[in-house]
Amino acid sequence: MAQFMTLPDAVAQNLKSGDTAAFEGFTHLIPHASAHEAIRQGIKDLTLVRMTPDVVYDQLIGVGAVRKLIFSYAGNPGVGLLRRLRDSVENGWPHKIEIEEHSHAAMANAYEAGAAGLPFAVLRGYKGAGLPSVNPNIRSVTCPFTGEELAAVPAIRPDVSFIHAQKADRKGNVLIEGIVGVQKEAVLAAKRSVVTVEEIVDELDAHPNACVLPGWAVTAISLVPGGAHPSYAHGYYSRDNASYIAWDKIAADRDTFLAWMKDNVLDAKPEDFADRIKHLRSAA
Amino acid sequence: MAQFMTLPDAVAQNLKSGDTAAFEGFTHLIPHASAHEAIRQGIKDLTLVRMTPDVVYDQLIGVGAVRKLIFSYAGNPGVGLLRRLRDSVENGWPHKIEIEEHSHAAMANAYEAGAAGLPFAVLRGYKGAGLPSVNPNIRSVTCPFTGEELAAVPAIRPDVSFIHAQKADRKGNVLIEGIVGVQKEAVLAAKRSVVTVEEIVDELDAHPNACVLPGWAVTAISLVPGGAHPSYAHGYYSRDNASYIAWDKIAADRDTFLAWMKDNVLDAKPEDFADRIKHLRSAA
Amino acid sequence: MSDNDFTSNEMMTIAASRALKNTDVCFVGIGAPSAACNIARLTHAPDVTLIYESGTIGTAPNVLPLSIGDGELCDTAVTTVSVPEMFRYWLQGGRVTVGFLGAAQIDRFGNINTTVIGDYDAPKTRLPGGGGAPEIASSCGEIFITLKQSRRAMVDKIDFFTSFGHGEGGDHRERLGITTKGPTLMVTDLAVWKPDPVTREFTVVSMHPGVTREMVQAECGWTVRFAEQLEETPAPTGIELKTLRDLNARTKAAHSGGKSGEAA
Amino acid sequence: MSDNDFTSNEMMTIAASRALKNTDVCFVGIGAPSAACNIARLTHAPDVTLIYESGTIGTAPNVLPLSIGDGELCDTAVTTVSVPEMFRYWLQGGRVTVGFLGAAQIDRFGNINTTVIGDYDAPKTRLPGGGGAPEIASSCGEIFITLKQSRRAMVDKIDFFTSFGHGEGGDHRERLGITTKGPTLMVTDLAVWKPDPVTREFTVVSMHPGVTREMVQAECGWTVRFAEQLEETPAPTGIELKTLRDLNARTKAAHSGGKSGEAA
Repeated sequence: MAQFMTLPDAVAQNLKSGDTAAFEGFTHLIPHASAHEAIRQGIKDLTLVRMTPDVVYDQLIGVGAVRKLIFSYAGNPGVGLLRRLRDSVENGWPHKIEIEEHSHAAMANAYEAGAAGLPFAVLRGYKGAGLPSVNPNIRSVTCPFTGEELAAVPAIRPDVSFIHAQKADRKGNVLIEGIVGVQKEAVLAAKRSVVTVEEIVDELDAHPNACVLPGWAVTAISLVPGGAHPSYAHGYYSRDNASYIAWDKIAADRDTFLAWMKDNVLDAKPEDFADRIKHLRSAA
Repeated sequence: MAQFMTLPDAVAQNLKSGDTAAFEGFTHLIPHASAHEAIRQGIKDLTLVRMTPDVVYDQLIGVGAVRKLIFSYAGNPGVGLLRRLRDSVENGWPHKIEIEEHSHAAMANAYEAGAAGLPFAVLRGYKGAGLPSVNPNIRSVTCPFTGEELAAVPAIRPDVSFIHAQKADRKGNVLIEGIVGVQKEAVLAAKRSVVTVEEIVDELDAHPNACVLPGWAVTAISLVPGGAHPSYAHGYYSRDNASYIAWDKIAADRDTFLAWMKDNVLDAKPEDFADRIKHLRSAA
Repeated sequence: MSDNDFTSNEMMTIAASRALKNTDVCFVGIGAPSAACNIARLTHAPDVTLIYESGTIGTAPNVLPLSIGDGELCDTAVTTVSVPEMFRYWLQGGRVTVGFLGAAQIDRFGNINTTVIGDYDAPKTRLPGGGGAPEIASSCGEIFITLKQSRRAMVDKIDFFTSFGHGEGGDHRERLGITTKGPTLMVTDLAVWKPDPVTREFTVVSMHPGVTREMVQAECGWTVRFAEQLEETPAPTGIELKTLRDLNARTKAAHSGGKSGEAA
Repeated sequence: MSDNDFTSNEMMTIAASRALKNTDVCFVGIGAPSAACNIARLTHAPDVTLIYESGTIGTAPNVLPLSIGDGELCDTAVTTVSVPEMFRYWLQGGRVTVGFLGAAQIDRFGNINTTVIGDYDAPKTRLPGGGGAPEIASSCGEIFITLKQSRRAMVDKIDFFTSFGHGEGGDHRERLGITTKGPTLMVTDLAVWKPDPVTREFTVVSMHPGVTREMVQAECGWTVRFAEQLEETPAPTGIELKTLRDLNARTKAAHSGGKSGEAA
């Protein structure tokens, strides 16, 4: 049953060094505030999972919190490469992270299999592609009816998944709307889950088939308005594209990066996110 | 791209004797009007697929339209057994149909695999159950990562699926709301699809994550208000429980059954459904 | 407390309802379980999560559904998901603590038949089939069963293994690689039964008020085992009875309403 | 008609846009394809269905998204599904007629690399990776590719097979059991290319106005084949150019708006 608590408590109780963790979000609703809190708490040695690691995973990698990354597209969408990730993979700064790379289709299926309690996912994929030769976790199964050989990948089962959502009701039922990505799957596939929300309401007032996580399927809920910034929360505030563009310069240099992290993450707190999205509310 | 046409045309153009057909609906939105039209057109030798064959499949079986039934629960929900199905299986009247029986979990996964373009579905199922010993289409696969043995069933790929939905817009986009069952999967798994709707509107006015079938994923749409009766259409009219209860008596006797079919199906037409749900609208 | 003015069916439903806890997530099988689960919700377990296989999660119907997919279930649910999602994410995902099943035929080890009476290929009676039961039986944390006793229903050998209980007893589940508990409770109109910790044979642990050992045996097709410490099931309380009767009255009114001029 | 006052990038986008039909269902890859697909929608193919991997089906954005998951895509979509559903029901389900991809590195057979420059384990440059591309390349009916020519991008041998085009050419796709057509069109800033019917090597079939064979070869790392019947790409029409420029202007205004006090 979902417990309401502060984000520092939710992170402290649900994430520890060495965990496999997913901070999921597909452009929309990326849980930046949770990841920043994890950085502040000095969590290390993480195996991070995400289909589309972007700026906030660049930050986690850059501060040395990450041992391994499982992913399918690592970029700053619409801007370019992830410079902290590159510095780690190409130059070993602050250390070289291990890479397990998949396609989007495989990752999406692997989350789906995790949510479904299966040990692996089946897809018609990777045909002629190079990843199977560098990723031993891409195998195959044979259809027992047609004989067709299909790709198989292990289910994703994080120790803990973090997501950001629009709202929760007082029983902890969570509503996710718009581009819902793989967040429902990430939560259901994980042993524990932390959801930050824009607001807590008396009634979700949701469409019967909306994407709702019942409170009993969630571990902790924290109220963090703006907690997705510079990503966005549909209906609340728009994507801060300028910040994504600016990140490219910040991340280009190690010292600039470290200074920015000190000012904006280490010396900041969850409540600061509310200010960061004030100017983006009108555009939502 | 969905074409709008009368139901007789939609059935004539998309269903022929010998086809594998699904008239899907999980209590809600069962496409009775389509099935009645198929009976009127004298379609025979069908392989019928449905998780929960109920009254309307009893009718199709009773008139001798069915060669084989693939299903997971065949009953008149809340009332009892299907007497025409029993008469066929137990006594061979009007002929003995072939049975391929699964569990709900297997059927749901098989539709899902069909929609996903896969040849088979994987589930943790049938453990200790008797069906694998009587259904050669229940096999197994071994997880290439954990070694766990899991059940496998062939994907369902009907020649044609019929569903009933609340509404379509003028581009043929279809909205299904409430208990959505496996209808989306049934349509996407099928080569062709026919959707009857309560109304055709300018704008669906749907929630972004509502269950919508884009017009280009549907073959034909027919306007048939009341077309789910005695099943229901959420927001339009309620379930005619009295009719379900009455069916038990009608189906108990061959002659009563045939007389009822003549009056209510053979001598009727799609437009008659609108009258049948008039008294149920207020309760919706 | 009640004054014992209740039917054996009422006793059965109420005794079954008491097994559900407020924190349970319960997959509600077709038929008898639905009343018991909703009485639990309307009495001691207001926050129990009821799931119907039609995709409705966290439903709180005001009247009992005739089918497992009545609109009332969706109207009152926290959310309604597709049927594939229901069976994949919610049931197979291991999120359901209790599966509540009825039975047409059952043996002493909680194996259930709702498929056929007689031979599968040439049945004497073709029953509806398993529906969700085969995987409810293996995926839910534990299984509660409720049915009205009769020698036709409680048999020495079932004709078909629709869903697996404890098989031949003992560690048969474990030997098949099933990690869930299986049947841990059976509530009939006469008694409450629990599996023996070793043999897993259903054993009467409590008889309903006024019921004798002979009455239990008379309506059971196998030789009944009784626990050494045999208790009497507490009679329905006034609140339990009123809640059940009100629910049944509301249900009857709702389902006979909307009278149809023509059937089906 | 236009007066030839256009850039090579504009020509590329417009030439690429012309390849989409009104009845196409197009999976829009990250980057360059997005502009081409939306110009198609805003000019000759108003009913083309655009799908982005974020789950948005039938989108009609008023400005180009910076990412593949901007809110604008959802606001204007017919429906927005989960990402697992997108890749299972819609892409793998075989419902997409055209996959439109960009490329960091490409060879003459339309094999694409967006993974690494250099060795996979010790790369010179770590690129973003494939995202949806490996299965877009195999599941869509056919593949259109658009990229700006350069010797760095168009190479004799790519460093990594992110997505499979025609492999080593000929019937390599068929030999791998891939039933879709693969790359059937490549539009660069200089020319339009189509695979040779037998060898599947990309061949220039049309050069953009003012472009010479030498210019095409100068920006390509392999020896370019030209079709015997070499045509000139029709210049952008006034409507095409105005549509593209208006879209770019709207996009620029939208993305520089909401200026942030602090980054990321």
